[in-house]
Amino acid sequence: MELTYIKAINNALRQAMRLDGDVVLLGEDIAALGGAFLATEGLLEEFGPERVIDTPISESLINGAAVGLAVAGMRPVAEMQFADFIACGFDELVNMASTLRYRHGGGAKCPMVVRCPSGSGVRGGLFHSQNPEAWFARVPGLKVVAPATAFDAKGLLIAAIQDDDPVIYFEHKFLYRRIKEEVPEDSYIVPIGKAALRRAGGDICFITYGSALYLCLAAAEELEKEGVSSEVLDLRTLLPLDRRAIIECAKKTGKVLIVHEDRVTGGLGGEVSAIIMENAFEYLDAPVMRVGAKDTPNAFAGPMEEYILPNKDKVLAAARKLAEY
Amino acid sequence: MELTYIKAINNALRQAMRLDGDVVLLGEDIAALGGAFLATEGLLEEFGPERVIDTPISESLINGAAVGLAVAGMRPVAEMQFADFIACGFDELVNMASTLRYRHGGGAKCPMVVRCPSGSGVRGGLFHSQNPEAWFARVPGLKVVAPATAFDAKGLLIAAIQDDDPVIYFEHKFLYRRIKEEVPEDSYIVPIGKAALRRAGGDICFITYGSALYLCLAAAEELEKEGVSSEVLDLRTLLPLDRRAIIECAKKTGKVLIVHEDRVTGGLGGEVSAIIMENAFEYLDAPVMRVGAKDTPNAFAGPMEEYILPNKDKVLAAARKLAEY
Amino acid sequence: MGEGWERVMDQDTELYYYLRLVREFEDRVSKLHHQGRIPGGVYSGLGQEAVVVGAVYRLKPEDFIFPLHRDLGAFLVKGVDPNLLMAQIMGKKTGFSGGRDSFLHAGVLDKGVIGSTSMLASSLPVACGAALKFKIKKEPRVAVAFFGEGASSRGDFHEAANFAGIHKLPVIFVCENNFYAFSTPQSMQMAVEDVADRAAGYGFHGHVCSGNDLFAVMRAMEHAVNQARRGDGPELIECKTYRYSGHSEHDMASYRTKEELIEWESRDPIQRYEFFLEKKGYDAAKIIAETGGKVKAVVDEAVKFAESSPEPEGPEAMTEIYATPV
Amino acid sequence: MGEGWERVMDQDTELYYYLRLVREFEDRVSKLHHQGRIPGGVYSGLGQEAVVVGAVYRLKPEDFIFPLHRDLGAFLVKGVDPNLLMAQIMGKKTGFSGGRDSFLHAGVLDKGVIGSTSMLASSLPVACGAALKFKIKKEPRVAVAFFGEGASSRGDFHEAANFAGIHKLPVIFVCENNFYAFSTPQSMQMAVEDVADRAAGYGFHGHVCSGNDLFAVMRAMEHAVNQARRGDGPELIECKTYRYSGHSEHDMASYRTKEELIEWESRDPIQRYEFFLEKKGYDAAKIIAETGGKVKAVVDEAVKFAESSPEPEGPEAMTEIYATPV
Ligand SMILES: Cc1ncc(C[n+]2csc(CCOP(=O)(O)OP(=O)(O)O)c2C)c(N)n1
Ligand SMILES: Cc1ncc(C[n+]2csc(CCOP(=O)(O)OP(=O)(O)O)c2C)c(N)n1
Ligand SMILES: [Mg+2]
Ligand SMILES: [Mg+2]
Repeated sequence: MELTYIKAINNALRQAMRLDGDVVLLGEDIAALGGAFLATEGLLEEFGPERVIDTPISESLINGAAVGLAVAGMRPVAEMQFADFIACGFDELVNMASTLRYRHGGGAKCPMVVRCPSGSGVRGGLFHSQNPEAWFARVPGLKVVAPATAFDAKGLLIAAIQDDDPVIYFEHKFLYRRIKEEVPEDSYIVPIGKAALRRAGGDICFITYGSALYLCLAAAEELEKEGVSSEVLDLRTLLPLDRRAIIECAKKTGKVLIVHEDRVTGGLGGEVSAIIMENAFEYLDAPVMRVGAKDTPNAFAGPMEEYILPNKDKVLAAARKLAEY
Repeated sequence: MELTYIKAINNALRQAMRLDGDVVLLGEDIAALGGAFLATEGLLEEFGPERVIDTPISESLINGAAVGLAVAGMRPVAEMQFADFIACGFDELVNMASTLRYRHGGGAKCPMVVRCPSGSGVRGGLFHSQNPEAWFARVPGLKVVAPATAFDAKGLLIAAIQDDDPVIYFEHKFLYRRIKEEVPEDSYIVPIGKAALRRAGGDICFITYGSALYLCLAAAEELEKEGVSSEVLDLRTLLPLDRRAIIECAKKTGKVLIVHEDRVTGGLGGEVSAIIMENAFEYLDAPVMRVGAKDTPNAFAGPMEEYILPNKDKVLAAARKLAEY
Repeated sequence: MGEGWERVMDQDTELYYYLRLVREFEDRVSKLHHQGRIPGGVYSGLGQEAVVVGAVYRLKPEDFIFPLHRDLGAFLVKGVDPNLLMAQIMGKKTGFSGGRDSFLHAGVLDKGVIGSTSMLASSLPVACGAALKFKIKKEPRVAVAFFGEGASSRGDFHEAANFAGIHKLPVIFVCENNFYAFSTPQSMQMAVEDVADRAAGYGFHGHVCSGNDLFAVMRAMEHAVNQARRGDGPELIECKTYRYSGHSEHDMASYRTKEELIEWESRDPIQRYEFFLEKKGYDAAKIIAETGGKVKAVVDEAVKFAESSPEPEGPEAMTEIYATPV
Repeated sequence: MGEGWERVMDQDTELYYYLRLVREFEDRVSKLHHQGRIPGGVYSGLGQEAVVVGAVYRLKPEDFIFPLHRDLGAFLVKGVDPNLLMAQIMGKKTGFSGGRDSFLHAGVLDKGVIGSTSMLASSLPVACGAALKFKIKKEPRVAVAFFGEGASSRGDFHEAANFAGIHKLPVIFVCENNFYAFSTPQSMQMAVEDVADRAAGYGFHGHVCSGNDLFAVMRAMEHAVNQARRGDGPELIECKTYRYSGHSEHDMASYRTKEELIEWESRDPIQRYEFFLEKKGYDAAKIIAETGGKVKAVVDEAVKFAESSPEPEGPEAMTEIYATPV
């Protein structure tokens, strides 16, 4: 069936809950309301209030209770109403969830998912636009995913729910209703840890994830017309990174442009660039370049947000520079 | 006078408090006890309980109250008892303090410092060993410093206190009583944003900060004997990075080894590597390499901690590889 | 507004003016949002006017307030220029944050309005810090922090209230209990009826009053502010009230009944105040009409100012990140 | 320990055995630490034995406990093998975390002991999550979470208690109020005398008892556990007690007076229990002597086991980070 990105998430939750009675949801306004973005619409009706649990405004409690549910044998899926609020429940993720198994010497596990509606481009201002993935993509014990397509949104969410480790799942608000594609009705998995080659080409390679994928694809098409053939790698999983795919891409094309919506400084691009540096230096025909948001909070006003965020033109300009290098 | 690193911190606080009646300290057990590491020893006696304020175990309150004190005109210096606990007061720093000025359109400022005893190598286990600097070195609006010497510990702390922006100050527990040097009695400043060249050389360059500086210096001496001349750049400020110094170093030597105690994945090394990639690619004679902690929580047992952490031998091995490249 | 404010009207009519101004302003913001003339999220405080007017009216210019998303009125009563407030809401260059952030996250330090983040209750520790400064410097100022009953579930409420109790800080926690947090009814937010009950656990008094009764709010505030200025510590004032609109302009509020809304509309704080004017022997009809004209003019002017204000330039986004850029 | 535990002794003497075992174990850990045979931080619970014994003794194997840094005894009473506990504390390969973390952050799932982090009170939300599972699955199990009066200042306490109240979760919050948090006296930690007073604000009962009186703790727990198993919700039990040692083995505790310590030593929970044995007509001297021998043997054996256990290998640090590594 054809589903939007947000409907694919809704569908994934429904399928996972049907398949496994231990899957429960918790978060603010997720039950009767179906969540601020309707990701959990209809699930209260199907699964009842014991499996779709409205919580108070308590992000630390939400994340901590998810750990408790998980260690006791459930598979909780927590929702942050906006990814930005994850800062209020930070400790329970980076210290409690991430080390649970380690502290128990392997004698316990922590199968939980935290869904985080993230991303800019929706005039959300400073606190409804954040891309906090890099805070988590450096914490051993966590896994971090960021689907860019409706198919991956469903497959990665089901994979995350079935995974025995804590997974932080960044879903992009901008994509919720803007993309739509054929998605299998049944349950399926997109494996955690595997990047996807969205386009093959030989001259340059875009490495990207999340909503920035579409900027890269658009730029690649434009470049095609200019006679530049480009490859687009969608990372999908941010921790652990698919190092093999990244290195292969770099070796093949010798020219890599990393694009993400998150800010450049301290964003994931630095890590990817360093991995290429360490593993494909000899193959590089040009420096690996990064395009991302400017190093400022996600300002609200239209001209500011436009100025800050990457867009097709900015990506294209960098790609041309790279191609010509 | 000759001061240890921790005494230099104590001295900086004392001098700053003498110079400016608006400087106040807050944190857990900092008053009568003088702090878990005695950083604030004697300050209650000199400045009284209205300026040296014991707080409840409330990291979010500590950081938030610092913002409130700052916006009301004071210059608070907050202490996290261990840097690890900063995760419990995360939101007040990355969202509240960092954007205060921005949200007020420049009409308010937030001059505050958060002191964080950080670092491994002291058998602190998972939660008394962390190096959380990379979480903050990606947040616009914050400044982040990490002194490696007693001289810098004092000068950077005074600079941070006098700065009109929020500064996260990472002090390294391992260095507290292990290093000692001549430190001026009077108040002085080490400018925020400026790296320090600790050693000049032409063959390879170490870029480092915090306690890892000493591993680099030791390795450099060893290499000297082997006929390799190396440069050591101590970043000192982690946000904003001294890009000029980093790039210069890379251009000069063409071979850079980044060394930090923090984990490699998602550590600051990736950002530094990417900066070099983007700005000195043509000058590189070898790939920029990184040495840091292994990608695991900071395990407790001796052999584990040793296995995880960088040490002189690991640095030396990487440096030799680089020199021979 | 107390001292420093040009008192062109006597208090009874001035209070009425503010109630109406807040309502007119809120109402207009909603309308403009629906017309697509205000971007971003808008959280109407329609129906809750007596809380913000009652809580702020008697504060001094040097007192600090910490409004949240539904406290647009607090800005106005604290003396913030309506033109600039509207410009802020529209994300214009002339707004307090110069377009950097939306709606009510901005502050105006010289009016004693400290901006919040979106993270509910995170401003309560900040209010404690400001109050601590007042205490340390022996300034007879108070910090007034607003929050909803939903925000009271966050740990920051607890850490702030606890600290305020220990140090007897001159801070007043004003809880606007409108029985819902987005779609979540109070019964799913807490197991008690009154948030105010929690104050006892922090060593200070929690007071419950009708948030739709301006005099009740003012009396509670008067007591709390005097106590705080005397150095006798904080107070929690819980104002029971109701928002007429949905959580935000996108929310149809299908989680509540029409009956409930009607019940609360019949407790309207402005109508109630109009009865008071009448009972007190004023020519109420005249005041109502005149005030209506006045506030309409003020808000018309604000909209005109804001709409004719320029958008910020893109690169301005890179300024005011730091007070002292390196 | 209730069912599943081989009951070699009758209850009166078994309780005494645990009190003594905990004390002997704590005492030995301190000594070994001073001799440099235990690395890292050590937080003695000496003087607080009646709390952990009383709170855990009647729990069932399938109940969960969430001990904190001073609750070594809780592990023992819940049935954790003393040998393995000592190995954990020494950071040996045979410890629960296999040397990965120090002291009491580890857990033993099949004994119902869930490990904490160092971040005080962060385990309270986790306990709520476990209790929520028990409720959802209609299992008559309880979650018992320990925390100090200092930890009660953290937001996590508030968020957890609030949630527990709303859902009437089968969780029991056991507050060990020993009047100090490191150097900070209770008066600088909160403005109230009893942490238990806060429970009312969450819609459940807070009970204060002497934490040095084993029977008082047991009776309070019995009531709370029965209530929780019935589905009637949480309870907060505050046990007033005192730690004889400093905060950690590095702390000389110069912030408190010798008189205060003596006062509390004269309320020693073990001596008090010995009076009880006597009053009840047991041959107390004999039980005391025999038990002393027994616990010494157990702890000797634990030390022997732990010291002869291997250190973990360095590379093992890279294992058990994930259940399913990618
Ligand atoms: C920490 C945090 N979590 C969630 C949200 C999303 N959110 C915005 S307003 C709101 C409801 C607030 O309810 P309440 O505090 O009662 O205030 P009201 O809107 O009723 O005035 C929620 C959940 C937020 N802003 N901050
Ligand atoms: C979030 C957090 N902040 C600070 C600390 C450092 N710390 C460890 S124990 C302690 C005192 C704890 O006091 P209390 O909760 O009363 O327990 P007690 O030690 O008295 O048993 C402190 C401040 C910590 N572990 N976690
Ligand atoms: Mg509300
Ligand atoms: Mg205590």
